[in-house]
Amino acid sequence: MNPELSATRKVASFDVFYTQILDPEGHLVGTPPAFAQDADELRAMYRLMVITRAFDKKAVALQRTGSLGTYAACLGQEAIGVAMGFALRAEDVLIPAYREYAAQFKRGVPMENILLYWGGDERGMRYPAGTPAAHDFPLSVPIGTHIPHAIGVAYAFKLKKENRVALVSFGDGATSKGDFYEAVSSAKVWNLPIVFLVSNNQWAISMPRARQTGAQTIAQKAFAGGMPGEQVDGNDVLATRLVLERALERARQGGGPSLIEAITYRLHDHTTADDARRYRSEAEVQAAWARCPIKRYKAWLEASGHWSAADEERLQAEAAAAAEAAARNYLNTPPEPPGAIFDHVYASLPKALEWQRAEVIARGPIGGEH
Amino acid sequence: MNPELSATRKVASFDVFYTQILDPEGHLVGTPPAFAQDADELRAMYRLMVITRAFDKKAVALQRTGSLGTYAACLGQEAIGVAMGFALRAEDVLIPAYREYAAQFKRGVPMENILLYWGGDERGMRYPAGTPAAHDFPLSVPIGTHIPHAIGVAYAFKLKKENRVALVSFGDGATSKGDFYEAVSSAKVWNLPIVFLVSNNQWAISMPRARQTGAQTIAQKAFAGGMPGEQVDGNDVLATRLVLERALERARQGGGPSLIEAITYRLHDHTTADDARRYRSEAEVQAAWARCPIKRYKAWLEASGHWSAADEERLQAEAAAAAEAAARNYLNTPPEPPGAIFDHVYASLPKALEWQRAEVIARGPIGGEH
Amino acid sequence: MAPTPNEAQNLTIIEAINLALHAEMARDPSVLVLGEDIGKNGGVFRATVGLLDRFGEDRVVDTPLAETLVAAMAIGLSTQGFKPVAEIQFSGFLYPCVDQVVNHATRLRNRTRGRLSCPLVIRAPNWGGIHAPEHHSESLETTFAHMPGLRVVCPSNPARAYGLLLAAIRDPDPVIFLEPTRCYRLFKQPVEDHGEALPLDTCFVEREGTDLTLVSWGAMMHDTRLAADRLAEEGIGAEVIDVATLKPLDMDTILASVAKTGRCVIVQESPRAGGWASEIAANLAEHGLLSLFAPVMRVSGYDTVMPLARSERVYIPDVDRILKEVRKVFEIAPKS
Amino acid sequence: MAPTPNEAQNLTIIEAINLALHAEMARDPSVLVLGEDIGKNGGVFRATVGLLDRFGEDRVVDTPLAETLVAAMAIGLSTQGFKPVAEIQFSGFLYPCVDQVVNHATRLRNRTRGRLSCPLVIRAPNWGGIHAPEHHSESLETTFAHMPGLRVVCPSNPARAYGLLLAAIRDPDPVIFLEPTRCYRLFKQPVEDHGEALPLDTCFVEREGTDLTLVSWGAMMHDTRLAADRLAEEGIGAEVIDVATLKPLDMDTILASVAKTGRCVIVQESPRAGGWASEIAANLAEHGLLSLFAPVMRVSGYDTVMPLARSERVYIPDVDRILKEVRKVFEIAPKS
Ligand SMILES: Cc1ncc(C[n+]2csc(CCOP(=O)(O)OP(=O)(O)O)c2C)c(N)n1
Ligand SMILES: Cc1ncc(C[n+]2csc(CCOP(=O)(O)OP(=O)(O)O)c2C)c(N)n1
Ligand SMILES: [Mg+2]
Ligand SMILES: [Mg+2]
Repeated sequence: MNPELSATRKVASFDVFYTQILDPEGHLVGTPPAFAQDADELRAMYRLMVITRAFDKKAVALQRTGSLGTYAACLGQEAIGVAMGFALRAEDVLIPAYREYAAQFKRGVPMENILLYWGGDERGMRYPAGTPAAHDFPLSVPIGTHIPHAIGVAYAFKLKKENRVALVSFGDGATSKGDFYEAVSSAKVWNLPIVFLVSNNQWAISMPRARQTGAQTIAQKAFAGGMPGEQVDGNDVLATRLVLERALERARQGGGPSLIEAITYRLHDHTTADDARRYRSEAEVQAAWARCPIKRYKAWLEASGHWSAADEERLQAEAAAAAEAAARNYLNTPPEPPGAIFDHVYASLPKALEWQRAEVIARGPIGGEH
Repeated sequence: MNPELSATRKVASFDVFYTQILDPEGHLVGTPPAFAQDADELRAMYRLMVITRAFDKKAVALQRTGSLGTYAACLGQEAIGVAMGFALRAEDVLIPAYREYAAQFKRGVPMENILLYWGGDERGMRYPAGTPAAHDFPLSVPIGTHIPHAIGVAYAFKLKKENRVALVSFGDGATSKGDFYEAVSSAKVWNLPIVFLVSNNQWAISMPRARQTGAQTIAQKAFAGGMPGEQVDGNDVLATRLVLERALERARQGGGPSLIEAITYRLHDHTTADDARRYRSEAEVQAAWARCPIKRYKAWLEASGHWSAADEERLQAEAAAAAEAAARNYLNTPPEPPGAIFDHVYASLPKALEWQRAEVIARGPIGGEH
Repeated sequence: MAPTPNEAQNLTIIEAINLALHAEMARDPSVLVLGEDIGKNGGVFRATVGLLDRFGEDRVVDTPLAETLVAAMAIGLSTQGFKPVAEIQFSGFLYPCVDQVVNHATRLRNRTRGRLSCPLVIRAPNWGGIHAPEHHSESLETTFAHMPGLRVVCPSNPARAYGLLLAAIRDPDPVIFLEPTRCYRLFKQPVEDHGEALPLDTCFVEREGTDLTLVSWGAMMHDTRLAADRLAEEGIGAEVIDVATLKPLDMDTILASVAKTGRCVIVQESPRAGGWASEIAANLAEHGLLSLFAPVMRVSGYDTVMPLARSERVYIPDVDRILKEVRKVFEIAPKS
Repeated sequence: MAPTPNEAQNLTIIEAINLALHAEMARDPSVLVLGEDIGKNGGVFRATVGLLDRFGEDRVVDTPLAETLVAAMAIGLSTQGFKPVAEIQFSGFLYPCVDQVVNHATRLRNRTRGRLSCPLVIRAPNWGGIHAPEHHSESLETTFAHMPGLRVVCPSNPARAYGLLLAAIRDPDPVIFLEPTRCYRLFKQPVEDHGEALPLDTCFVEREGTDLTLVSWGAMMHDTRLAADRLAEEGIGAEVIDVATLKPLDMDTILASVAKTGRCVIVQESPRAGGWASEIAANLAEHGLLSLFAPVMRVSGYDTVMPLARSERVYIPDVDRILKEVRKVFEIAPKS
């Protein structure tokens, strides 16, 4: 036998890269992207982050006082929603999970719509006509199930030769679901214009990231579909927007799908129905506060001369007022009439359901509550 | 700004390797594994390959003459089943798809059982007590759905501190299913003793491998779960057994799960209900015959002095006789009595079903057919 | 390959389905088909034969082997102005679509108060009787018919297959379209390619009669018709109703018939408990009780796992079993 | 944390479930629990509180977020001598388990003619009424009850929750165990930790009566009991039956009751069409017709998508709606 015989050879290789521009203290560790030339834009991004946090706080308060149902806070993850809102074009379609409120706001969803939804009113997901959000998907509660919708949406873009991208966002927990993988596995088959964006906030309710999957990074799950996968500091709004814009642009140019793992941290309980102290340490949460996306971005904006204490004061007041107004609008929205539960089950009410609707209407209001 | 700032760094890397020992002509291109020292073992492997092919031919013939239902042939893929049969230990559990008959035979399933199953008789999957197969899973028709069963089986081994491995096998098409991915994603979470074995036969009915998924290799899908993934020439029984034994051994030693993509080719129609000429060229099939696993292994055995023309003649006769006997046993198996459809729905018949069973029994035989 | 329109052809059910797909794809560029092996291979039952050559691979989409994906992709497409018609190879492989169908397809309109909607069709061969392997002979209609926001349609002859499939594709809401596998090539019927859809909210009274109402759908319609023939020979006039549009259910037609006949036997192939025959019988127990001369009998599959081929005829109802229940009815309430 | 056995404690339903899990895991080392957030977090409804500390993470298995996997893993475990009890957080997330349950859990015994089997339980909170977000208020019982080879169990009070869960875990076949979310902490009842299972094939006659049979299960039992109270005040004696073991269905008990009362109203929360009330009514239309004085009325959810919190009370039946149907029955067939 020939001792030099080598039975094994390498046939493929894959790398995962990580990008960060601003470190937790707000120091540059990478070259700022082109969009950072525009100070107004930089301030608008900051403004949206702060307004989103004010909204979040208000929503939690409404729930605590019994005026809102279960609410999923985005505390600590605002940079991702902001990056999405600014990276997307109006004509793109967003297929979101439920913690990217900043993106919804940027695309034209009034704050009170989000409150209505968590308050138990379907009208919350009827986004205003004429806004970019009007063609976006609603929040998706069954984890991961919305991800493969992006395949159909992006296929439609491709077939119609439209220059649009489907951006689908979800959490680290969602990357365990078959629905996620079936989409990842097939997106490249048709080279579809899709960006998969994972908000890896380290937790899926009480399940820490390390026990969610055997994979060292979530980004590498992209390789299962033969597409690029990369990591970004999801608490760094500059890096997240940059990486996302690149992926969207590649998709728009026919370069196909890709996956971004944005690394962040869920500073709040999972939802208002959860008590995270049961399963994670205060120390961990405190350490995560040091990496807060707003803090670092503000520090850099200030250091760059784009932001002042006076600006901050004005913005905080504006943000609180906006959240307050949204809460008022929400609380002042009368419930739908009872018969409305029949109005959108089908495009038009089937004969077989007429008596049911009549029964409900005859009965009158039952006491719709907030 | 500091022009040297580098925003991006590599955080993880993955490689896919391919192993082949015997080339299509039966020449060594790699060092033969240790088990190849044992000529009896080498001949036993060859014997099982040839017997399996004879069985396959007989089964197709039975179907063509109306004596068997739809049958899924393993023509061209025999090396994988043989490698499985020889690599597994008796105490391991096999969770198979439906083209690995050689493995079933090696583990003690009588040939007529396989015929009974495809002939529409549930008793085919009642494997004989006392054989290694007795604790194996039955064939699985709903593609990929059996794969996550391996998680539960292997978890049980781990919990009971048993030194056993779950080997789960399936096709390239199955690697598009969420069930496959949910298992891959989580196997390493518990570092379970599982080997995922893909028979990549290039086709899922009419869907060619290249359009099944965007991934360049099936092996790399392992990375989605943070486990090793490798390719092997699945028509090379030496390499396939070697790679499989290594993976089983690693799992047995606590090294955790891994995935093997065995590259082969489906020489037959998908099943007897299919006509592959509709979607693939004769030229492709002819080219694949040149890579036939039996041909190359025989050539090498002969060249190594382990096999003679006389051996071959005896074996061919023996194989044909075995298939013939199995067919006879199958055809001579009288159908179950009609009431049997109730006997294993629950461990004991619920009261609510008693009248249904009585009705069936009162009615008598309906004409069970082959 | 393209059939000539406006000329009645003698077609089987599978040919009528193929014709409807050709017709609607030609008429409406937003219609596309997707599924496993539906392109070059023309579908495992040949329902999509000729579509790839005629409409190209953009609109005739061979998908990876992933039924959840197929349903989800159809949902995505349907939100973007397309009318996807997805094929699942056998109804036993519809289960991975259930989550997508119930949690998204049937709800997107309601969830967004009409802002988005899902005009899609999922087709699958349903029921047993062709000696197929395990999981290829399932009865899925009631699993879906229980879901609000869905339509469930089960044609039982070529003309209805054609007209109902057109209706299903044109309907603005999701439709599950279950085809009778064992009747695909059982008989022919003249089918005109007139592009006219049939209504999705009305049972078909196939045959009038005053003594007994026989109700069925899908593959069991065949045996039900044969049973009615046998009864006619005996001088019993059975009214035969094809509940081709199971959901939403047109009880009016059934109740009107039972008001006339006073006797009803319902025939389904699915397991008995919780089958759609139970829904119909429950409505009779509520709205038809006073017209009933006799108990409402259900002929059905048993509450067993669908047996493999050798025993499938033990499970699937047949003319004898239908007649046996009919006899019970007339024993209790003899024809006067 | 471990409860003291053999001493009646006043418990809520969720506490009784927790107690049963503790008791059976202590008694039988082959029992293990798995699901999302059931370990440290003790389950989103706290059903598994204390199990991790007491039995360790080998037997109290926090799974990744993948319901298909949870069901499939339970199947794998159940073939290896374990008795897995899987928790799905809300029944609306059971849909991804359907394929595994119907195509494997319910069939492995039959498919192998008894060689392998699946003694497993899948638990989930079911039904609405707690103002939860979308998909957290679904009614899944009939989807599963239609499947042969399965048991479907729905307890309606603490003692039954305890005894039926023990029975479900000990049963040699797969059981879907659906718990009434909105009753989890609604009331207490003395529950003795005696380790005795309740039968899985018998309805519970909770209250005897001769005028009317009221049939329900799960969360709607609460309103059904209240309705019976109200009727009692009016001098109407309602026999109240809890069909806690929906599948296989004990019709004998219901038929015996209706034979006595001649009137029946069935109360379910799920959408009306194809719900389990229809199965019961259909059986009455077949076997009870001659005892019925009046139509069998079904009180049910509507055939709409389950509404979000603000409108859920429009959808969920209540005492008024139950009484309204009861009145119709007595209008047609007055108490003599
Ligand atoms: C299919 C499904 N299973 C379970 C749940 C309950 N649940 C809600 S959120 C959640 C965790 C989600 O984790 P992740 O995807 O990381 O998103 P995050 O909430 O952290 O943003 C779970 C288990 C659900 N909504 N859907
Ligand atoms: C869930 C499911 N979907 C569809 C089918 C129909 N079907 C049977 S085999 C097959 C292709 C399987 O391809 P692969 O996994 O590569 O295995 P192979 O047959 O090539 O060995 C399909 C689509 C099925 N059996 N199960
Ligand atoms: Mg998370
Ligand atoms: Mg294949």
